Parts: sequence; C-alpha cells; structure tokens
Amino acid sequence: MENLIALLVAAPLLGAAVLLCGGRRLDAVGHWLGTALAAASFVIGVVLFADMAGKDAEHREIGQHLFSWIPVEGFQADVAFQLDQLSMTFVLLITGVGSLIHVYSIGYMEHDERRRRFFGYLNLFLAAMLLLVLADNYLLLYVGWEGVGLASYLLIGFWQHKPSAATAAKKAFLVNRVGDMGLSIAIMLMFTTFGTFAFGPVLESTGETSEGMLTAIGLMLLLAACGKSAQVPLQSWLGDAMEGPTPVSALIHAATMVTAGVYLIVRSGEIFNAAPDAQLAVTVVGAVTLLFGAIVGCAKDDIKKALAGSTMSQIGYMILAAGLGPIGYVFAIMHLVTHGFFKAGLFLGAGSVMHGMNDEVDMRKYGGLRKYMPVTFVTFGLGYLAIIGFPGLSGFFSKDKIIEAAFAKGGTEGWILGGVALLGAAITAFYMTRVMLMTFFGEERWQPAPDPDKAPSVEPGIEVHPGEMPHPHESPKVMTIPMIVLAVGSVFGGAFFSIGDRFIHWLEPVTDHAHGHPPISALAVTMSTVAVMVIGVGLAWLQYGRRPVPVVAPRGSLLTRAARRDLLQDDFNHVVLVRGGEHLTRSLVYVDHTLVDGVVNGTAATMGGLSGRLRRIQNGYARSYAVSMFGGAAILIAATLLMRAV
Amino acid sequence: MSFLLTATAALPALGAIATAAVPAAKRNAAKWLALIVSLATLVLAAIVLVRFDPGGDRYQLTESHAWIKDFGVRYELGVDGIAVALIALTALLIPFIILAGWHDADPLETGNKRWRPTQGFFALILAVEAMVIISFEATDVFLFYIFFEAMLIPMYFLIGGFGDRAHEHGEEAASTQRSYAAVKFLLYNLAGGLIMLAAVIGFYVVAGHFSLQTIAENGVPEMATSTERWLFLGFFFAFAVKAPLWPLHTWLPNAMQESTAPVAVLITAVVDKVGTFAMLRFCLQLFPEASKWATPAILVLALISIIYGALLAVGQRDMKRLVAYASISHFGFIIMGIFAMTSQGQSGATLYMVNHGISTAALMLVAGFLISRRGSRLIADYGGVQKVAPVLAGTFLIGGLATLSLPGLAPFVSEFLVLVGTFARYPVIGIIATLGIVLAALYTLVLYQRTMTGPVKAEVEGMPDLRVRELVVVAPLVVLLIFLGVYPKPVTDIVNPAVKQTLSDVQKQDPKPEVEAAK
Amino acid sequence: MTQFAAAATLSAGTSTGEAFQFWVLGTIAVLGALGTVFMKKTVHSALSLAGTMIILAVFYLANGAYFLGVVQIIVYTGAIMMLFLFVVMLVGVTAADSLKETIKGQRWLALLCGLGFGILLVAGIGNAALTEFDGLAQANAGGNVEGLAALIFTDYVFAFELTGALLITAAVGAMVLTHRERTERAKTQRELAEQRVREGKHLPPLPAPGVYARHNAVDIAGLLPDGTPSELTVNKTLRDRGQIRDVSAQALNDLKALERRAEDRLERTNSGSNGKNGEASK
Amino acid sequence: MNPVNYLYLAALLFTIGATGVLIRRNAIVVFMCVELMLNACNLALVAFSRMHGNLDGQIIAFFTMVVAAAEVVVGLAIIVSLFRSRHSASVDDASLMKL
Repeated sequence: MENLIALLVAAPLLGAAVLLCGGRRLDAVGHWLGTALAAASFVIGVVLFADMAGKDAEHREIGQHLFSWIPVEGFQADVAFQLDQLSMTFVLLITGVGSLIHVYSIGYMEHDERRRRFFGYLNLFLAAMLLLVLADNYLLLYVGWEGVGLASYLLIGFWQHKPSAATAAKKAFLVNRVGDMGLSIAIMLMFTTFGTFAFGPVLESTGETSEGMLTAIGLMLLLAACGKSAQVPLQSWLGDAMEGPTPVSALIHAATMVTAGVYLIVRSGEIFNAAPDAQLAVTVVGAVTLLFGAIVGCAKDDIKKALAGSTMSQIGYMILAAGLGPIGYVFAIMHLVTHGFFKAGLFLGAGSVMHGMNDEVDMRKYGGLRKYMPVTFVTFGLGYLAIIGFPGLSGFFSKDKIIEAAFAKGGTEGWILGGVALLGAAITAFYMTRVMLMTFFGEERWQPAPDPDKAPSVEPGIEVHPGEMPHPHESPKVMTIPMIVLAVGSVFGGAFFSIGDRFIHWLEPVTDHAHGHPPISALAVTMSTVAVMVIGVGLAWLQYGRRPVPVVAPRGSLLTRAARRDLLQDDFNHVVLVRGGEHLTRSLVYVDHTLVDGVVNGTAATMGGLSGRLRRIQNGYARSYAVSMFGGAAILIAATLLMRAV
Repeated sequence: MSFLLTATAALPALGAIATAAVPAAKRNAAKWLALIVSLATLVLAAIVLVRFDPGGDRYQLTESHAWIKDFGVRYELGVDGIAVALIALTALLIPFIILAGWHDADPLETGNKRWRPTQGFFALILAVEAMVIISFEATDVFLFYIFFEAMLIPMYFLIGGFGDRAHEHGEEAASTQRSYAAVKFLLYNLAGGLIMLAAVIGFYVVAGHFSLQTIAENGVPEMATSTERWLFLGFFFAFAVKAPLWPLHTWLPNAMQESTAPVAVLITAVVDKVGTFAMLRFCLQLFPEASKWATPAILVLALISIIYGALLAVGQRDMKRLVAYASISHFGFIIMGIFAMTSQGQSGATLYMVNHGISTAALMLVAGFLISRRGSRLIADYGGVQKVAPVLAGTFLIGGLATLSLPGLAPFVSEFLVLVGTFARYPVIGIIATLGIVLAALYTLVLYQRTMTGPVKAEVEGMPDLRVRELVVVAPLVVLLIFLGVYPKPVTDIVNPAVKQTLSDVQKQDPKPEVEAAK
Repeated sequence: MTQFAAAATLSAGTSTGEAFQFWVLGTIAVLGALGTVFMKKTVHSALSLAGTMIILAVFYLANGAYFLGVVQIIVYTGAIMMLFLFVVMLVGVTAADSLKETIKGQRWLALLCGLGFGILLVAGIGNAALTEFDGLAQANAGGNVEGLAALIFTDYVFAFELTGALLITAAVGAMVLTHRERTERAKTQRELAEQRVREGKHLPPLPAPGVYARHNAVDIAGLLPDGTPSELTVNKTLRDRGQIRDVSAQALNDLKALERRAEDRLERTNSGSNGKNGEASK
Repeated sequence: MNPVNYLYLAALLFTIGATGVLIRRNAIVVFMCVELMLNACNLALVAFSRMHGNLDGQIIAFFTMVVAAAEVVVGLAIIVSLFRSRHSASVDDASLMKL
C-alpha cells in the first residue's frame, strides 16, 4: 500500500512532463491524457482511502521513504511521504475536484490552440499540490509549496499575450514569494532549534524549547500562510489572479491551492498550541481577512472578482478556526472541504455563464439568465445556498460550527471573534444574493460584444463577432456534469460530515479535537447565524431585487468606491513598494555607476592628469636631459660619500 | 604517481595550439577540432571523477616534481572533492560554450579567405579551460598563482576581441566599449593579482615552501597574528576581485555586457569560480585564524553583494547586465556560505558554484540566442517572444526559475543550504539574506514578462525558434538542472568529506541544535 | 730625453721641478679648458682644447706614462683635433653661435650642477686622499712600453681585440654616415637649364657676388640698385653657414674716406690750378 | 708635492667639460667638451697608476683613448650628416625627443 503514495504524485507529474515536452503531435489527445492521469490519481487516492478506512484509527498513518534528498553533515532532508487522515482528506479533495475540473476544462478550453499546454500545467499543479500535502517534512512541503506557486503563475498568465494576465501572474508569484520567505525562515528556525524539520520530530519535541522560539516559528508560518491563502496583508494577488481561465480560478484560487495555508497551520497545530500569541495573531488575521474579503465582494461588479472576494473571506473563516486551536482545527478543515465543493461549483457556474455571454464578466450586463441556462442556474443556486449557510446545506454546518467555536474561545476575544464571524455571515449572504440576483434574475441588461481589439480581455479562440448581441445558451454536457457533481457535493457534504461527528472522529487522531463550550448555547448561535443570513439576503433583495440594476455602476458611497479598488490595497502597494522600489533601484544604479565605479575611474583620471603635467618636463632638449643626468650623478656621489661618512 | 591530472589540463592546452594552427580557410575544421578536444577533456574529467575516492586521502591523484628548487616551487597537483566537482563542471560547460559560440567568430562578410579570428576564438576558449583546470588542480601556491594570473590574458582577448554582432550604436561604439570592458577586466584582476603576489612571496618568507600537501601533513606554519592577517588580506583581495565581491564587482557587468554570451558564461560560470574556490582552498587552509578574524566583515560584504546585486539587476535595461548583477548576488551567497564556517554553508557554497555555473549558462546562453536573433541586448526591444518562439521562451523561463532558485531545480538546494548554514551561526544575516529570494524572483520575472509575454512586437514577428544546435546546447543543461535539483546526492557525496576537512582546518564545529544543546 | 730620465727616476716623492711644472702648466690647462667652453668661435675652442691636450700629454710624461704621453700627442692633438678642425671647416670656420641661453634656467642649473659636482669630486678625493704611494719605479723597470705591451697582450688581449673590432666598425660607420650614394647620374648643363625653364623660376644665371677689390669677395652680397645686399648673389653653402658679409655700410664709409682723401689731394691741385687759372684769367 | 693634485686637476677639468656640454649649443663644441672630460679621466687614471705602482691604469687610459678615437670618428660623422640634413650644428635643433 505505501508504495502507492508515490504514484499519487507521479501520475500527474508524468502527465505534465509528457504534455509539456510532447510537442504538437499530442495536441489531439493531450486533454484526454491529462484528464485520465488526474482521474488515475483520484482512483489511487480512493484505493488508499479504502485501505485506510479499513484500519483502526490509531494505525491509519502510513509513510513512504523514497530517497535521501540532501545528505549533508548534520542536515538530513529526505524525499519521504506521510499519509494520514489529514493528508488523505486533502488528497481526495484535490484529486476529486481536480479531476472534475479537468473534465470541465475539456469543454471550456475547447477552442484554445494551446489546450495541451493548459492540461500540462493543470497536471503540474496537481502533482505539486499532492506533494505539498503528502510531504513528511517541511522542506519537501516547501517544494510543493513553491511548485503550486509556479503552476498558479503559469496558469494565471496562461493568456500571456494579455499584459494584464502577465502582470497578474508576476504579482501572484512575487507576493507568494514574500510568504515563502516566511516559510523558509520558519524552516531555518526549526533546523537551528530541533536540528531537523521533519513533521514527526519537530511536532513531538515542541515542549523542549522556549515559547518565544515557538511563537517566532508560528508567526513565520503564519506569514507563509498569508501569502498562499491570500490573507491580509498579502491578499492583494488573489483578485488579479482571476485573469486566468475560469477553471483555474475554480481549482487553484478557490478549491485547493489557496487553502494550503490552512493546511500548513493545522498541520503545525502543536507549534501553535504551544504559542498562544502566534495563535492570537492567526485568529486576528483570519477575522480581518474575513471582513475584508466580504466587503470587497460586495462592491465588485466582475463576477469572478466578487467570487474571489468571497473566497478570501471564506478562507478567513478557516484561518480563524485554525487559530482557535483544537476546538477549531477540525471545523477549519471541514469548512475547507465543503468550501472546496461549493466555491468550485460557483466558479464553474460563473465560467459557464461567461461562456454563454461572450466572456462578459460584468454582472451589470447579465440579468434574467435563469431561463436560458437552467442547469447552470440550478447548480449555481445550490452552491449559493450552500455558501450563505442555508440550513441543511453543507456551508451551514461547517460555518455554523466555526462561529460557535469562535464564541467558544471565551473571554472578550471570543465575543469579538464570534461577532466578526456573525457579521461576516451576514455580509456573505448579502453579496452572494447580490451576485445571484444580478446574474440570473431581473431584466436582461445584455450588451453587444466588445471589439476584441479594443478590449483584449476576451479569451482567445471563442468566436466573438464585435457588436453581436450575446445569445446565452446552456454549456455542453462535459461542462455541466462536473457542475452537477459539485452541486451534489455542496448540498450533502456538510450533512454527511457532521451527522454523528463523522469528520471529527476521522480527523481527531491527527488534529486532536476539543469540544468548545460557547458562553451562549449552540442553539442560540445557530439561530443567530440563520437570522443574520436572512437579514443579509433581505438587504440584498431590497437593493438589487426590487429596483432595476443600473448597467453603469453608480458612483456609490466612499466605502463602495474604496471596496471597488480592493480597499486601496493596490494603491498602497504601488505607492509604497513599487514606486519606492523603482526609486531605490534607479538611485542604486546611479550610485554604482558614479560612486563605486567612479572611485576607480577617478583614480585612473588623476594618474592621467599627473603624467600629463610631468610630460612638460620632457622638453626634448638633449641638454636639459643631460643636466638631470649630471645632477643625478652628483646626487649619487653625494649619497655614496654620505654613506661612507656615516 | 599518475599523470592523469596533468593530462586533463594539458589536453585542452595542446588542443588550443592545434586549433590556432589550423589554416585560415579551414575554419570549420578548427571549430570541430575544438569541440572534439573539449569533449575528450570531458572524458578525462569523468575519469578523474571516477578514480577519485571520496572516502580516501585529502589530496588524491597527486603528482609532485621539483620545479624551481631555489624557491621551493614545486609542480604539485592534487584534487580534493571540491576541486573534482569544479573540474567536472568546467569540463562539462566548455563543450556547450564552444557549441553555443559556433558562429560568434565567423567573418562578417562570407568568403573572407584570410579571416583567422575564428581559430583564435576557439583556441582561446580552450586555453582558458586548460588554465582553469590546472588552477583547480594545483596544490602549490605559486603554481596556482601563475595560472590564476595567466588566465587573464586569453580572457582579455576574448572580451576585447569578440562582441555581439549588430550593436545598437554601430560597430565603432561597440569596439570602443569592448576594449574599455576588456581593459577594465584586466586592470581589476591584475591589481588583485599583484597584491596576491606580494602575499605569496610573504607566505614563502614565512613558510619556506609553497606546498599545500606539506601543510596538509605538517599543519600550518607558525606565523605572527598580524602577519597572518596581512597575508590573508592579500590573498583574499585577489579572490574577491575575481569572485567578484562588492565593491570590487564593477568590472563584471561591463565584461559580460560587451562579450558574447558564451564568453560571458565562460567568465561568470568558469573563471570566477576559481576565485571562490581559492577562498575555500587557500584562504581557509593557509590562514585559518585570520579567516575567522575576518569572517564578520566578509559576511557583511557578501550580504551587501546579495542585496545590492539583486537590486541593481532589477534596475537594468540590458539583459546581459541584468544577468551579470544577478551573478554578483549569487556570488554573494557563495562567499557567505564559505565564511559561515558551517558544513551546511560550505557544502552549499560548493554546490552553489556548480549549480550557478549550470543555471547561469542556461539563462545566459538562451539570452544570447535571443540577442543573436534580434540584434539588441535591450530588454525593451523585445516582447511577446513566447508566442513566436515557445521553446526558446520555455528554456529561458526554466533558466530564470533556476536563477531565482525554485525548489526542484538545482540552485535551490545549494541556496537553501547556504542560508541554513549561515542562519545557524548568524541568524540576522541569514534572515536579511533571504530577502534575496524575493528580489531574485522580482528581477527574473520582470525580465521574463518584458521580453517573452505581452503582445508580439513587430521586430519579433517571425523570429525563429531554437535551432537544433541551440537545442543540443540547452536541453542537457535543463535536464542537469532538474536532475541535480531532485537528486544532488552524487555531488554532495563527493563534496562533504572535503568540506569536513576544511572545517577541521579552521577548527570550527557546527553549532548544535538548541534542543540537543539543552540535553 | 734627460727629462724623461728625470721622470723615470721619480718614485715615492716628487721633485720640486715637477711641482713647478704642475702649477704652471696646470693653470694653463684649466685656462685652456675654460677657453674651450667659453670661446665664441668654434675654431678658438678647438685650439684651446688642443693646448690643454698637449699639456696633459706633458703631465702623462711627468707621471711616467711615456707611451701614453706620446700617443696623446699623436692621436689626440695630431689626429683627433685635426679631425675636429676639418669638421669645423666643413661646418663653417666663422660660424659663431651666440652664447645666449635659449632653454629657461638651463645655464644656471648647469653651473649649479657643475659647481656641486666639482665640489663633491674634490671633497671625495680629499676624503680618499692617500698620503703614501709607491711610484712606478719597478713597474717601469723593464721600460714603460714593454710593460704596457706585456699587459695588453696578456691580461687585456681580449679587450684589445675588441677595441680593434670597434675601430673598424667605427670607420665603416663613419663612412656609412657621411658617404652619400648618388642614385641617379648627374644632370647635364642642358638638363639643368631645361629644368629651370620648366620650373619657370629664375631663368637667367644667378647674379655675381658683389665685387670689393680688397680680397676674394665671394662672401659679399652684391648690392641691389637701392644699395641693399641680395642674398642670392652668395654661394649657397656660405648662406647656410650664415657667413655672408654685409659690407654695404663699410663700402659706403670707405667711399666717403676715399672721396675725402681725393678732395684733399684735389684741394691742393685746385688751389694750384686756381692760381693758374687765375693767372690764366689775368 | 702630492700627486693627488693631479686628481684635483682632473676633477676640475672634468667638471669644466661637463658644464660645457650642458651650456654650449654648437654640437662640435659640445663634442670637444666631451673629449675634455675623457682626457680628464685619462689624467686621473694615469695618476692612479702612478700611485698604485702598476700599469693597469695606463692600460685603461689607453683603451679610453682608442674608444675616444672611434667615438670621435662616428660622432663627427653624425654631426656632419646632421648639418647636411638641417643646415645647422645646434643640438637644440635636434629636439625630436619631445612628443
């Protein structure tokens, strides 16, 4: 059984290698190959899961040691895998949703002549992500960590001819690099503290070092998580990442990669448990991002960016939960899984809508689509209900548990966090309802397709005739089926997990679980959750359901305008980092040329001038040379005489 | 006593003479001859690699003959793990360099029967190879010094004599800038060399011999602390110029910018390595105390190199200059690793020398192919290449990712080792150095974005993708980058014992992890 | 010969005679040297140098270097100085270069160095002054010439041979330097005339030098109608040497003087004649 | 009298000659001054040989004379050809050593 673990990673990796090096002759079958390998990986995952489920809870963790990676004096880094319940959860999520989205992409990328490469990148991503969750030490995890970063870079920038896409890709990679810095520093700290960075030894011996050190490690890990999971203050890249093809947004920037931060924190639970300050920082980051994303989501008219904001906020929930410690870990992961379902579904739905609307992304130019694309409408609707936490659907269970746990943290912190979580739930309901109404209800506000030359944002290969009105149509089966599957998942997932605390028991061995006791009864929490949800929906209905939606966005309040600009985060980055950096580098180039180089050239120049002056003495008259000779002779004699005298 | 090492160095030397002697009309014969010789050298280097026993004595395959008796100068060769690795690297890169520069020295107007520079170009490359290899092998300080300096002569002609075709300011400006760069290169390195010569003589006065092998047996000669420090500085200065370390770096950007891509690779990937190698072999072994004394200052300089080089790379408009400044940043890492005085740091540094050689070669050579197509080094002149020449763009990206040391590619291993090794002893410096990771990503990705992505520029339209020859050059390098990134064990196994030795020379132990220390 | 004998006997001490000779001739030698340096005309320098050399020859003899003394007279004063005089003649006997210094500060530097150098030498000699010394008595026992010969042909034979080679080389070198190879045959009168016509300058023959019937006057420029001398009339070599004598002024003075003298004479005759005329008129 | 005086005399003549070399412009005169210096040396040598009671000094003086002869021959030849080429015997006119 153990040997299968490597296959999990190997299958998609092989796919990536073949597809990227294969050349054009694979164009015809490339997408099928990619999908097949993703599916194969999923099958392996299922087999392993069956095997694991068969064992009793204590002996479920299995590992596989491939080879010694970097053997250096006192520094042991191996390529070794560890598969426990936590990893397994992720494996199933990644490969499952991944396979579905592969299938979806077959249809979605049908007209793109670089489809083979797209599938190559997707496979590369799967491999890296699986490596991330299967690694048994932090360094190997780091490899997967950067690997998914690379895949996301390639996929965001897949339409490289669009400058916006290229820039977004670069931005994503850079911001992630800042996070990676945190991770690598954390690893160094572990090495200097524990002499190793394998999960086992490190997490077991947390008791043997000071809390300060653990806090430092924890904060560094948090920084890494912020980068990957788009948490404040490193959240700015996620919005732009929507430049990528929609399946990418669904898989990488909603379901899997962005949740890697949550995985990292839950995985390093012992460290955080022993470092309350770090934990507090995590909860704070989570809470802030939760609101931040939600507010941004309310203001965006671009459907994908609205969803991106929601993703940010939902991951905020997870981070918050992860920050709560044992009472939260399980729910963080649970929300992560359910979110994986419904958010992927929502994105795929959005993609399907764009597909039918000539790639229009502005929701103000949608409207009344429900009768044109029923399947999309239904699946999207179910996802919607799930995310706002409609009772009975998956989002309801997971989110409700998180809010409960937040209250359970106790003390003022508990109240604050719980309150924030509740508020977030309300806002979630608001903006998701907004999306829903603007897209599928109301009158049809369709606009003629833009001229692709003027607006390069149109995805290539999809035939768009400038000026032609969109004629929405349901997407092909190959796209709708994955959406249906995901919808099913997002409906029943939560219930399946929570009934009888299945999920808790499943994960408990890995992330020990403690039942939190909120100051107010769980029922009250649930009630209030539902209440705020209803309020949010109602507000949204008043705003967008009753009145017609203007095609051109109104100027809006100060907050709205700020939120449209992602609460000025990019402006801040631009002014502080980009401008400052430009000035710094420019001045440094100048310094290098004038100062460092100038010193040398200056010396040379002085020499030249000096010799130029000395040259005057050489007047070319033999007699004056003779004089100097004669004088020299005299001096020599004087010298000898003096020497003899002395 | 085998003559394997002598042969390894002598073969390219003879090859150089033979190549230079090829008659003017037989230009291609010269190219093929040079290529074959370099490949044969590669075979010899491989034999050295096989014959070398990592577990064995410190210096192996030694040769020792009296040379200048009066000054105790001996013709003494011998290799330790570090030297073997670098010899292998050199012998490996030269064929690619020759192949990449296949047309760089062709006559401007075809049918020029009397054109000889082609022969000269390849002969000079082989000559450089010979000198580099022997200076890796020399265990006699004086012998090393001679070739350390002699290297400059062929390099001078390579830089000053051969530049990019179709320079933006016309051939006149090009040649003047070339000669400026060449002279600058020569003066900087000569200055370093002369100071080193003084130190070498001083060392002879103190020690009475030049032989490292003797030192390995009998230990370092007794000398006064101040003497040792002065001598150390004399040696280190020369190596720092060659390496190059901030603020002695300014010759490198000019040299790399003006010379053709293969020569630029020769400079930064092969010749400069002698500097860092010599720090490990001579500075640390001959003057352990002084090395420890100077460590803080050197680490700070290295740190400055890392950040400074990266920042300047971001600010460059010329892609070759950009790569040059990136190299300065990487050399900062190497030197930092050497003087961190931990086994991770030094193994990392040695590994870094190898990996940096390969990654820079990949990036620079692809950049060279790009430049040869468009005839301009300015980043702004490109755009959207990825669409017309995907393979070129792909290899360029891989080279770039290697430069920013992406995990999974070779440089990551070495860079991380260096960082860990430094961090273990000097946490603050280690943390600041990690900033280099972010900056590296910045300049690499900006370069890639500006040149490869975006709408296709008119000048770039119809640019041909990599040709077979170019593919033959790049593909092995890429494969090597990935292989060494996933499985660096072969190299580390060779390097580790030598590093252990060096550390024992300076009597330094790795700092114990806190947990064990507590126990 | 007696003097030689006297010199031959000279051993440790020196006779008062020699002292007297030294002081007298030494003074003259120095004067001669100074003359060589400060004489305006080359010839005079040459002559004073010759004088100095002869005196040196005498000193050699006095020091028992008979062979050298003779050689000094024959080679130096005989050959070399004559050679000098020949060259002086070639370059111009009367060519007197002004002693005015052209290079700034050269003279003062020179004198300063000379003075310092001399003082140093003297100081050095005084420093190293050895009071007792052994004469050439036994060295010259077998005759000075034989002694020299013995040394030259034994110890110094190699140097001797070399000097021989040197002399040959020098002779050849001198010839190479001075001898001018005539590459094309000399032009005939006709060709020269034609060339002049072709160049179209100065068709008629050059004007003759001024004639001043006191001596050979080739170095006197002929006067133009306005009384100014014309360089053209003087031989080119003389022109190059700057040896043109401009006698226009002198000539006029002489003329005046002549007229005056003539007048006196006429005065007399006039008076006489007047008387005669007067008488005649009566 | 002490024959050392001959040395003083030689020194004097030598200095005078040297000064002459420095201040005269006419090549011939300069040359004569050189000869004067040589002669001064010869005098010194002769005096030495007398002091040390062997003939080596005289031998050297002899060689000096021979060399001087050769030198004069060549030197004068040079002067003549110089004069031919530039119609002047001034050493300052031959100041081509200046760049």
